[in-house]
Amino acid sequence: QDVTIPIIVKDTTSFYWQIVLAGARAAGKDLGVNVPELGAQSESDINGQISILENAVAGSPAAVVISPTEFKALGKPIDEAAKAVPIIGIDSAADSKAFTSFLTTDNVQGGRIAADGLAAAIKEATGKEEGEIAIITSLPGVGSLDQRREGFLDQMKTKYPGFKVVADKYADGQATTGLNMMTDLITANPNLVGVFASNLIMAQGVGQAIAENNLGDKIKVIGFDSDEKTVGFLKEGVLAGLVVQDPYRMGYDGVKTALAVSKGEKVEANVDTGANLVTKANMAEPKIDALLNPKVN
Amino acid sequence: MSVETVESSAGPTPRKGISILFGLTLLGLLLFLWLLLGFATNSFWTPNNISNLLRQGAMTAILAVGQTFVIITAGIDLSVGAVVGFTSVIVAWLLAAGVPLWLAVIATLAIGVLIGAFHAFGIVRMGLPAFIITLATLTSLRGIGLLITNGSTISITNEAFTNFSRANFLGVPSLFWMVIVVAVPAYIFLHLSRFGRYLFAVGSNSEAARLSGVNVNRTTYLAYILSSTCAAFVGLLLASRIGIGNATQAEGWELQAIASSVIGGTSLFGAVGSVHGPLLGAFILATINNGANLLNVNSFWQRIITGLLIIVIVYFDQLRRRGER
Amino acid sequence: MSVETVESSAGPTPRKGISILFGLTLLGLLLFLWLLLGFATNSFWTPNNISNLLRQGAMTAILAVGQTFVIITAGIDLSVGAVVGFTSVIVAWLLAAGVPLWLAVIATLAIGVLIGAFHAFGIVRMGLPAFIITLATLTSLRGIGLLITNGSTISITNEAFTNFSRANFLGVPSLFWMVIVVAVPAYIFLHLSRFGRYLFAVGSNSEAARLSGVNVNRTTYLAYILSSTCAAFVGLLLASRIGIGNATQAEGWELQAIASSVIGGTSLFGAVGSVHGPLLGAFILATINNGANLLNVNSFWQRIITGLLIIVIVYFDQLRRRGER
Amino acid sequence: MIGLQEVGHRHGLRTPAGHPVPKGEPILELHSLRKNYGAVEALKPATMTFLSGEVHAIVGENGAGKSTLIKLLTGVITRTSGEILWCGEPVQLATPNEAISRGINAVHQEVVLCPHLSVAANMFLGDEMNRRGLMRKRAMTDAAQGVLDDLGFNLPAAAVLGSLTIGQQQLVATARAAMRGTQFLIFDEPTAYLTRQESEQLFRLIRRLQSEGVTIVYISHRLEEVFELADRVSVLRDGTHVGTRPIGEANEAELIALMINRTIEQIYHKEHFPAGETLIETRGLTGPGFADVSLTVRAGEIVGLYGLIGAGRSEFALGLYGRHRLSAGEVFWQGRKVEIDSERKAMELGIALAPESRRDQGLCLNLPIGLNINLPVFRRLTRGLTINRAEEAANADRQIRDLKIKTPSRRVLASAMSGGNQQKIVIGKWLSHGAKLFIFDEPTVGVDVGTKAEIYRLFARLLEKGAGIILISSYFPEVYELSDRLHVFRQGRVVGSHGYRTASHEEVLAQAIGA
Ligand SMILES: Nc1ncnc2c1ncn2[C@@H]1O[C@H](COP(=O)(O)OP(=O)(O)OP(=O)(O)O)[C@@H](O)[C@H]1O
Ligand SMILES: Nc1ncnc2c1ncn2[C@@H]1O[C@H](COP(=O)(O)OP(=O)(O)OP(=O)(O)O)[C@@H](O)[C@H]1O
Ligand SMILES: [Mg+2]
Ligand SMILES: [Mg+2]
Repeated sequence: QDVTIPIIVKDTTSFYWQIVLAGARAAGKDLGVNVPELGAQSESDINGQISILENAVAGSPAAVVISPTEFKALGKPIDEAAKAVPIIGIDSAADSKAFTSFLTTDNVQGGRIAADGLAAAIKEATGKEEGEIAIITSLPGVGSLDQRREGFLDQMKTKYPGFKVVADKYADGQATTGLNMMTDLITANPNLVGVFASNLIMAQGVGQAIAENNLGDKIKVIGFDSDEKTVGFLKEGVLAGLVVQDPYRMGYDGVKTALAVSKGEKVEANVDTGANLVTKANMAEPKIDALLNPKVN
Repeated sequence: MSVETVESSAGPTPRKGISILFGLTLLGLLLFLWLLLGFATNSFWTPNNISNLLRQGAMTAILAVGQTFVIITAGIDLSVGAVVGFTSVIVAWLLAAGVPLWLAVIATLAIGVLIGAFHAFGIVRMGLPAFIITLATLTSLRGIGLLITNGSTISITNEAFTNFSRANFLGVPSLFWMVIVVAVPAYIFLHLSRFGRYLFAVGSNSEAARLSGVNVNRTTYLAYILSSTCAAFVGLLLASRIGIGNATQAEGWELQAIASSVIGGTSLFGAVGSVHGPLLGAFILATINNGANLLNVNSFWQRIITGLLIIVIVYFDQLRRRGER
Repeated sequence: MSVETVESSAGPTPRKGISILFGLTLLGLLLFLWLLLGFATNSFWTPNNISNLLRQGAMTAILAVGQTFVIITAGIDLSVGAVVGFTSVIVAWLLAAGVPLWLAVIATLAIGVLIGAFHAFGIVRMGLPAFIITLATLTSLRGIGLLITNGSTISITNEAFTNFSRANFLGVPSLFWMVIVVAVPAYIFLHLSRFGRYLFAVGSNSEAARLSGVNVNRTTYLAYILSSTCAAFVGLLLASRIGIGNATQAEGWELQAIASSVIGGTSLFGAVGSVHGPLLGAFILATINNGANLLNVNSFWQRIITGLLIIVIVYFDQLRRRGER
Repeated sequence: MIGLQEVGHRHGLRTPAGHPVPKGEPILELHSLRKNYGAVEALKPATMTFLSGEVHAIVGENGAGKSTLIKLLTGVITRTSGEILWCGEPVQLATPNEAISRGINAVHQEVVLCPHLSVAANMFLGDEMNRRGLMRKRAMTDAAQGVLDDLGFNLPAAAVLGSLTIGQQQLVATARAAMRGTQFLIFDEPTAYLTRQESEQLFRLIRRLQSEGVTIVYISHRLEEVFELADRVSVLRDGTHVGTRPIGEANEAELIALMINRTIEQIYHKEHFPAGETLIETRGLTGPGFADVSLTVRAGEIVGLYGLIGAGRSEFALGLYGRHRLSAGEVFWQGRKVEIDSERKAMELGIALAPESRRDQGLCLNLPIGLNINLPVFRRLTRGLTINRAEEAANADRQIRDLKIKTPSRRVLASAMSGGNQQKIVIGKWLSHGAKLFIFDEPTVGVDVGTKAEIYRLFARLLEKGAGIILISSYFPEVYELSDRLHVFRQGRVVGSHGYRTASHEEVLAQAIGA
């Protein structure tokens, strides 16, 4: 294993990124590449990711796979790094033209899908595309979460004018905070019909609040990404839907593409790995099931 | 000596006009906030919301009580948030491995005891500053927890366990009962038993305590073990409440706990503190958040207001204390 | 009195066998780590990596120096991380509004001064504990920063500004030059000027300092202003490095800064500290991270190791100090 | 009323009457006891014997090793080498608990109590009364009050210790040691912060304890106390035991000679200088702790302030020095009306204050001696941006030399100094500052005879140069012998004023007590 291709994710402490890493690990094994798994410990730690990128490049790898944590901020460092090694982007973009290839999910599009899912779920329950809804964002200042919020709000405004966003909340990245916010939202807004919890941790906290209050029928919640717990919520009808990306493939294909690039092969410049809405109805489909149960180890 | 200094830097004396406010104890301030919120919103005084509030403040309150023991000895325990996250992983892991609930609970609390003992060991035997050893375990414990879960979460399927945090008893949320379960023995321990007095003595002048035959080392062990065990207990409650074990949860709760304690009148220089103070502090913080949510205050304004209210509340409390002397 | 306590809890005496290690100063420990990493990896001693290392430790180092001033007076400044994030927003905002670079820089530093002055005001005039007032600004500043950016980021288009952090001067990264730019005056201030002596005196016994004609209030102002200004300066550097203003950046850096300071031998009880200590502390932490990355240590293990190394390093340092006396 | 005996017995603290060894037999023997602090030999091989039931005084210069000896006996520190025999048996005395369990207790030179706890809590610390696991707080407060009353100390048992003056705290420490009673009780300069009145009470207590069979070790720099109380007296010099005398065979001159290895003719060195210009005049000065104080200090004279504990002299000094806000009255400096609203202002006018508590007000204990000495004068030592390090060193070294502060270097931390040497640092600090008016609050607390004489000579030198001195002291002979004018304080007011030796001892004391 002489070839080294490090992969740098946004936050190693989150399940989503662990799936990305699992994909990359599998690719490493299949292709005989050494894949150091790197990443900051929080999606908002931009400086940390820049440092990690610098360190990775210092090790003179064959290529680097990175998921830039912030569009603008990672631009220059990636330009800089690309002078030494080829850079493959996954999941999110950065303000740089130096990427050799891109495998991304469009987070704005993900937000739109969530809006569609929420509207559909509410319509199914009440028969109307109207009512009070809320959005809870896990952390301020995180690019991908901002984009989901943006996509969601925009879709709601343009496509579903009957909905009124009564709360646009930011938590602190803690499930408990999401839980507390949700219980208070329920108290303060008795007419609430839907919520978008835009990442895994918030979906867990918000789902818990819904479960505690047995409001699964009345308040529809769309989450983002999945794990055992939220899939369980989906089955129980606590959550109405989950927007699920294909992190495993991003990791796997990222490394695969990088290897190809390092060998001088020609690769596609842009690949959309897609985002899907998962509901109780479609969760048994094999393709969706594979997304919900990635082979992490 | 620092304590005396702070006290003697007399500062301005309160003017007559607003002296009623100064007379309020922390409890008064809390009730005042509640009244205010009762007027400002319709939903504040609903049984449902009061239940929520009691639940929301419960975990910080328990952490703050544990933290207070340590602060009274002039120490600090930065690890409590990490211990909460870590023990939530431990209990989830044990339950997933099929360990019976009672055993999982006891084992998790025992881990809390061990962590506290390790802190005290570092302080007493290795002569490390409390700040450093607890910061180090903060870092390491999160790492171990993440290793165990492989960066993910462990779901808890035990219904009995996850239902607990949702249950009510005599109309009061079980989480709040847990505060009482912790606070009553803590009160007896701190204010009525000689061990509590030894905590104060060690914090006031550990040399004097030693010369009086107080076992300073044992007292230090006691304080840190109590703090970590409270944190492990909160870890159980958290796991029960969110139904998962996740090592990155409870980040920053150490500051919340310390802040509750300090708002409740504990001095970071040691030897000043109580059990009811941190409880009030924790529920004041919970009330601020709850109220801001009910009033649908923009979450950014919420932060700003929280900061300002902390200043105002502690300031009034300081004035009152000064007045009393 | 706390200091004496720490000293008198003598602990075990070092055994002969490993006494060479105990003799190492912090600088020795840092060099030892570097040697070790030089053996363990091929890439550690490459110019590129050394540049990286110097860049990565730079910001914490500057924060730690500022923090040390405050800790020497027996205070604490929890707000530094928030000030970094906040000032990164301010400078980005000013630049976006078309303010010339030099003015934006000066205005940002001035904001740092104001924040520090506010802290000192709270401590000196309102009699608040340093922990509380700086915790409150931590919370509020993040809120204000988020309000300004509306929860998002402000891009910086000024190339001169964003290129600065990537530039080298005489082969050394400009960020590291900034450490020197801060450290040299800081050294002169703390160790060679009378104001530095006053900081120590206030931290040791503020009443004695006051009766000796030291203006304790002014000294407190000085300490907190220096700390906040260092943080504002780091905010500028961070904005330059990441090219955006974002209020949630630098979360937890206050603990990093305090840890660097304490690893560097500063006592949280005041009156013990230096300028070189925190610098070494910051670069020890940076080295641990850099080394772990180079060795491709799993990031969870990295946390565990960081925690353990902090304990080991501070323990050795304590032993050495004890031996010296 | 619950008294000392009752509390002691009921609480099981006091060993029942009777001696572990017959009166007059050795109860504690030290063989070649040695203590090193790094390179410092605090106690060189010392061999001494204490007899059961005696009052054994120990005298010696500052830094002679007296406190070190006491700390060794009470388990505060552990010896480097040597042997201790208790009732004929070798013992370790490695921890405070071991000493306490054998009935060895001490009142240390520096008050070692917990300032945040109540008086009663301090008295019972480590030995609380419990019932079913809970403390009996009321019972302890009552018992503590009973003991305090029984001893004639007028102190509230429920008060927080930190709110008391150091003198009062010292009394609490004494009461505590007496209550815990013992076989063997050590007093390390117990009268340092006490007035004569309080000292009398302490002496009565000591005699009472002795009559109950307790062996007493009494350390003091005040030789008249030694002659009044002791059965035998031992002298330490430079960490060595240089002799023990039955009190009947000892005389003051010989003891001093043994202690300092030279003779001094006269301790109270009083030179009279013609009174010069009026330096300061206060009219009806009122502030926290004192009221309506009018007095004048002229160049070349010492104005003494005498009073009981809490009479308000220190508060007056602090008020005058700008530390506390004044509520009424006027201050004239060299005939000009001034507002002294800060310490800095006072210093700039030319006032220096050596405060009474070296630990709380005087010293930065965990900083070097040099820094402490130079603290008031750093402004003067600054050249441009930085301090002139050569001058800084020279100034510190000069004070260390002039005051004979016993330290290897100015870099040693003040906390490592013996009590007396710490006091010298406080004084040195103000000598290097230089001023026109010196306020010395208890300047000779814990200072040995030799140094005391030097300090008095130093007063004369200051007066000669045209300075004035306010001397606050609870050590009656000192204020009485040195003051050109003597004001007696009671409850914050001046209740009597006298010229140099114009009033009798009895008259002054009566005014102070208010009889
Ligand atoms: N912790 C310490 N570290 C270093 N040296 C010390 C320490 N404690 C005491 N010494 C030194 O030991 C010597 C004896 O001190 P000790 O306190 O026994 O003197 P003392 O006879 O009680 O004097 P005084 O009358 O001034 O109280 C002094 O030179 C002192 O500086
Ligand atoms: N900060 C304070 N607030 C209120 N009262 C105080 C304060 N400090 C001292 N006192 C009280 O003021 C009175 C005067 O105390 P002061 O220390 O001036 O007496 P003193 O004559 O110097 O006696 P001593 O011999 O103890 O030094 C005492 O009753 C004391 O308890
Ligand atoms: Mg002594
Ligand atoms: Mg006095």
